[in-house]
Amino acid sequence: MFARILIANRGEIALRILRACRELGVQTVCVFSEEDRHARYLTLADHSVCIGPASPSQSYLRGDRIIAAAEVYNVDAIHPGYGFLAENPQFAEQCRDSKIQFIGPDAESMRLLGNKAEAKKLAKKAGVPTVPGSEDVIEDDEEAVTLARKIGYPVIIKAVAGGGGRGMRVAHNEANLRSALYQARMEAEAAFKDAAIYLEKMIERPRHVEVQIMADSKGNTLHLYERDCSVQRRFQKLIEESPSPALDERTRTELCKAAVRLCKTANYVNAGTVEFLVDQAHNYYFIEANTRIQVEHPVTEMITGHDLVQWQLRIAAGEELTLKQRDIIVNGAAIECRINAEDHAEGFRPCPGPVDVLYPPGGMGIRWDSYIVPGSRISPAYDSMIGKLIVHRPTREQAIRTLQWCLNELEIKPIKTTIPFHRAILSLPEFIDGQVDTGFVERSFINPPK
Amino acid sequence: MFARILIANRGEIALRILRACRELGVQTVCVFSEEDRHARYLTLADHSVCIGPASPSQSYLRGDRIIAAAEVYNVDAIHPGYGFLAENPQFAEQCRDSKIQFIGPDAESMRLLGNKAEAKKLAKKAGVPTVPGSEDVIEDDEEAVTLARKIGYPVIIKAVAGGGGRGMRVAHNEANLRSALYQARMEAEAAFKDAAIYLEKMIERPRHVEVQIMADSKGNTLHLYERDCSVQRRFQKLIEESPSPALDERTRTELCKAAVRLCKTANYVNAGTVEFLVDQAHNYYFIEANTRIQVEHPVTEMITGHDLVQWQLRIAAGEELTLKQRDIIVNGAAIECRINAEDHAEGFRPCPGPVDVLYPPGGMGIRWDSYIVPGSRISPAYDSMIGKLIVHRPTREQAIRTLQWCLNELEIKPIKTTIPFHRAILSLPEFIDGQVDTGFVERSFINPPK
Amino acid sequence: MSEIDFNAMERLVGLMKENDLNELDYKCGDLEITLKRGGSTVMAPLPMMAPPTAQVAVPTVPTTHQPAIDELAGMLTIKSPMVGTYYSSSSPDTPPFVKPGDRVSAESTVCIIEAMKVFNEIKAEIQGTIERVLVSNTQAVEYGQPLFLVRPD
Amino acid sequence: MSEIDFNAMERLVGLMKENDLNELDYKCGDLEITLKRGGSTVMAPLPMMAPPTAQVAVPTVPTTHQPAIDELAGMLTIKSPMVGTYYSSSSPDTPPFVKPGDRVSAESTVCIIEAMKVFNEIKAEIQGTIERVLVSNTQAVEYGQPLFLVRPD
Repeated sequence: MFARILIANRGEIALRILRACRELGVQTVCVFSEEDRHARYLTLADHSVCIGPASPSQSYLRGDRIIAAAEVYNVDAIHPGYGFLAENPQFAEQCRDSKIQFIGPDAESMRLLGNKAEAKKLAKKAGVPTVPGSEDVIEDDEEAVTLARKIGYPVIIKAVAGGGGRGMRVAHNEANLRSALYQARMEAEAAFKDAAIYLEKMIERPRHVEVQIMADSKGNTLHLYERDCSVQRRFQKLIEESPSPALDERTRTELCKAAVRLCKTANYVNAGTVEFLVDQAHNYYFIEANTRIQVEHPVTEMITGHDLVQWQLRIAAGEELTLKQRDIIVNGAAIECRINAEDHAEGFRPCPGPVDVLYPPGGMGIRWDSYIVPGSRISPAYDSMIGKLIVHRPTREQAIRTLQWCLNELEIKPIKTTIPFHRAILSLPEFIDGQVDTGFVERSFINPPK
Repeated sequence: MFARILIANRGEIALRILRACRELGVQTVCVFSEEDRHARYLTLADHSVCIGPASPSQSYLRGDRIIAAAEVYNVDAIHPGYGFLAENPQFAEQCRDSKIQFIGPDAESMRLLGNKAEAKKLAKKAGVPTVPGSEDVIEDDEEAVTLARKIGYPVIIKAVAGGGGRGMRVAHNEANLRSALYQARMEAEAAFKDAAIYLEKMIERPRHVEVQIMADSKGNTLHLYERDCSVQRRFQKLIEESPSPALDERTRTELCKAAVRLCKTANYVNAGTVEFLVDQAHNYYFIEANTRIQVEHPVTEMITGHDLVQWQLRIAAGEELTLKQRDIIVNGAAIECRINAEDHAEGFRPCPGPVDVLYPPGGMGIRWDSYIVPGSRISPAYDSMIGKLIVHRPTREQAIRTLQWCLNELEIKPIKTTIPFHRAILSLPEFIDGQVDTGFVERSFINPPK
Repeated sequence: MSEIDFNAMERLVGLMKENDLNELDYKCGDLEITLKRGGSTVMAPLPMMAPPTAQVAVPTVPTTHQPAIDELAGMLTIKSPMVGTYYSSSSPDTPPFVKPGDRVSAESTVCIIEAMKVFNEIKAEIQGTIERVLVSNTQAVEYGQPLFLVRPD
Repeated sequence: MSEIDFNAMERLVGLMKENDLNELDYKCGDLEITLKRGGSTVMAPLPMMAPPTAQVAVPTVPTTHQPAIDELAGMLTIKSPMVGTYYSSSSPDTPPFVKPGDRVSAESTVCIIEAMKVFNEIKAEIQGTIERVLVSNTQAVEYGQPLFLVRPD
């Protein structure tokens, strides 16, 4: 095991990594920006070192400064956490060039799996379903009609240069499609001065289900089952849980195996996540891979009992996975609520500011992962997530009840947080019944039906 | 299940019961003394009601006032927690007379198991070993010599009227014994004006090991394995853990079976604990039974995954144990440190006062059961225990490491607490090796060898 | 938390005096200290109490009744000595023991509190005029809960 | 946390007295200290620098250098612009770039900071006289760490 590592991150994930290191007996060096100088978690590190001003581009995103700190403190490895430099292959290479172990995959498999187009090709090679559609630009309407007939309606037409929904058109049948193609091209031309469009099957009311992977450098690749992150807003996850309440056993098994296949094909090492959309008929489609530890990893830790961040360190240190797939046993149900300093009633506007009062919940099966303490000041310079409330109970029903109670116990004042939003979501019959898709939050909270 | 119960206790166990009720959907009425009026946990109850001034004899020990509150709020049952009225058979009877379910055993089995002499007789009947000794007063020296030869040296001579160690003499051989009998009688006569003495085998360097029992009203009695509470001072437990680091498999099995046998013989229903001394040769001796939930119950909850307080409610509500003995599976190791507002450097003197700073620890496998919040004031009127820090990890070694780290993370200021004491204990090789007996704390901290 | 560290305060004031400081602000965690000395611009302390008048008598408050906010306005309270159910009269058919405007003496029964099937007559223990009844018939009351506001004689 | 560090307070006050400061504000994390001294004419702003003389030029301080506690006593600091290892000289055999008493101008090299095997020459960026060296050779320094105290001209 490493003697000393550097934590190249801040906030709750920095504290999470600190905790993992302590149990392993690994010393820690934590870098920080001037804005974070007085953060309490820094006092728990063996060393902490200022690397720049508040702006991430001058501190947490400055690979050179982080590696300089790593060299000064003579660390064996760097844990990048999530965000910032975690999925930056150049940084992973810089680490390697400086003879410092990067705790994550190597730059090559990060590039392979991190690039959406590359990953989609790899998925096809590994026999993992992807969202069906045109490989290239659709030049001809008849080509579109043929393809749509093959992949099935509804289909979605997207502008190649597109973004933000512009140049996007949904077609539910052939007549629809012919007019939609024309409109989409016009819109794309107007918006992007580029009329090129392509076609994809539209996944209706999909669930977001992802598979946790752990792979060592000896060729062992395991999955730790799935997480369901369908409660999201603009691709920002808000609630994550495991097991998924909507997956049947067959789909669950296939999904997990597909994720392992994909990672093996990429020669992937360390912790990673393979994300899928699952439609109402239980068809699943690979969408992307995350080559790092995820925010929502505690959900998997709770139901399997395995410490994923410790395993990240072990694998990076060259240890072999002592676990076999059959040792990964799911126990009960776990749900995580991300507590953000945001006002959900005002479009989830970030609400940085002081934390004068903080009463975290506690008791059986409760986990509160947060770096804030009374007296903390939430900085506008960084992500608004300030804590993760995780509940692990024998059944999903119990977990929901306990989570509701914990959201009453948890008080954070005077800043606004997403606590009331979570209370609202958890009491909705759609959530309780496990019937939520990725559009649910927007339909229910952002643009509720009149 | 009950619609509404009353919680006849305060502090952390009141909050613990509140949490159990919420997951079961049971409404709560919490009684409090004027001293506790501003306690934060009271805001989490459905109703809270003042029953008297600070003094326990005028509030938490006043069964009449508690039952009056229960009747006013029309509750179905009363949970007594631990301490106060929890092992008071008269109170259990008062509840029954008022047609309110007492969440605990009935008055009869409470009386049977709660009385040490009665319980010892019962143990003999159930074939459970007790500390060997004279059944009655030793009148004659030759009788003592014969008995000592039979039960084996060393033996301890105790004054019938005794207490506080006076009139107590240890004899390691027959010559010893003859002079010790004379001295003990003289001392007892001088101290208590009663020279009557009795003889017991002296258990040298015993461990305190207790077995958690759960029994329903349908005749099902289960054990949830043992807890080792050898780290204690003047019979006050300080650290509890499960599994015991010193028990061999055969002794563990026998101990657990003996505890079940004893409870079955007493027709015991609900949660209970059977306490044993275990000597260095793995002989075990029943010492007493606790007819209530114990302070240290979370240790068992963590390693078995079963919520004991919820089961207390279920059993009291007439539900049958859906668990079988084979469903009770021990997973990993759990250790609890009792955080008391005491100064261990000054003979564990209680240090009530304000809590201005409170940083509880968190993360994987950490449980913090406490009623205090920043701004709390620890009252001198009650027990000095202010929180329980419980760690559950795959191995005892990991649990100790994580606990050490958590004790660094946990800050409570400006009052003095037992946090530094726990740090010291956890780093001692005797504790790490699992070699601690009930005299260890006194030898190491109170009267350390010169 | 609320205890003043006079030792520390005295040292701070000494420090100011010796070194001719005229203002000191100290803040650390919960602790906030502001000290100012010297200068003629300091506000002249105004008398906190009303100016002395010819008025003499101040009502004596029984020691068992700690002053509550209403008592500071000259009112006393009768509090419940137990947890139970409040009854304003001895039976549904009889008038209440007391109503606003009634005079009570120490021995006057003002209500009944039922606890554990026992009906306890509650005495006023003070004398004066019932100003207001603070609870309603059959209401649950807790220990120490104010039941009546009484204007003392 | 709530204990007053009298040692620090006394040093601060001494600093004020010696340097004829009449106001001092110090804030760091939880700790906030404000000290004011002198006569009743507190409001009259006194020149922060040396009393007015025939001299005209007042050293312009680069804006990147925010006033720290020592700067209030008339000192400026040169801070490390990066994380790395501090070297006082260009090689073990050569004398340090600067020592107390040396005059530096904006372009003077005052030390080397090694970061990622690159040796970065650090310029003074201000002018004045080196009063004190705050770090020792081969010491690890962080971003923004004060390296030198400089007395401005």
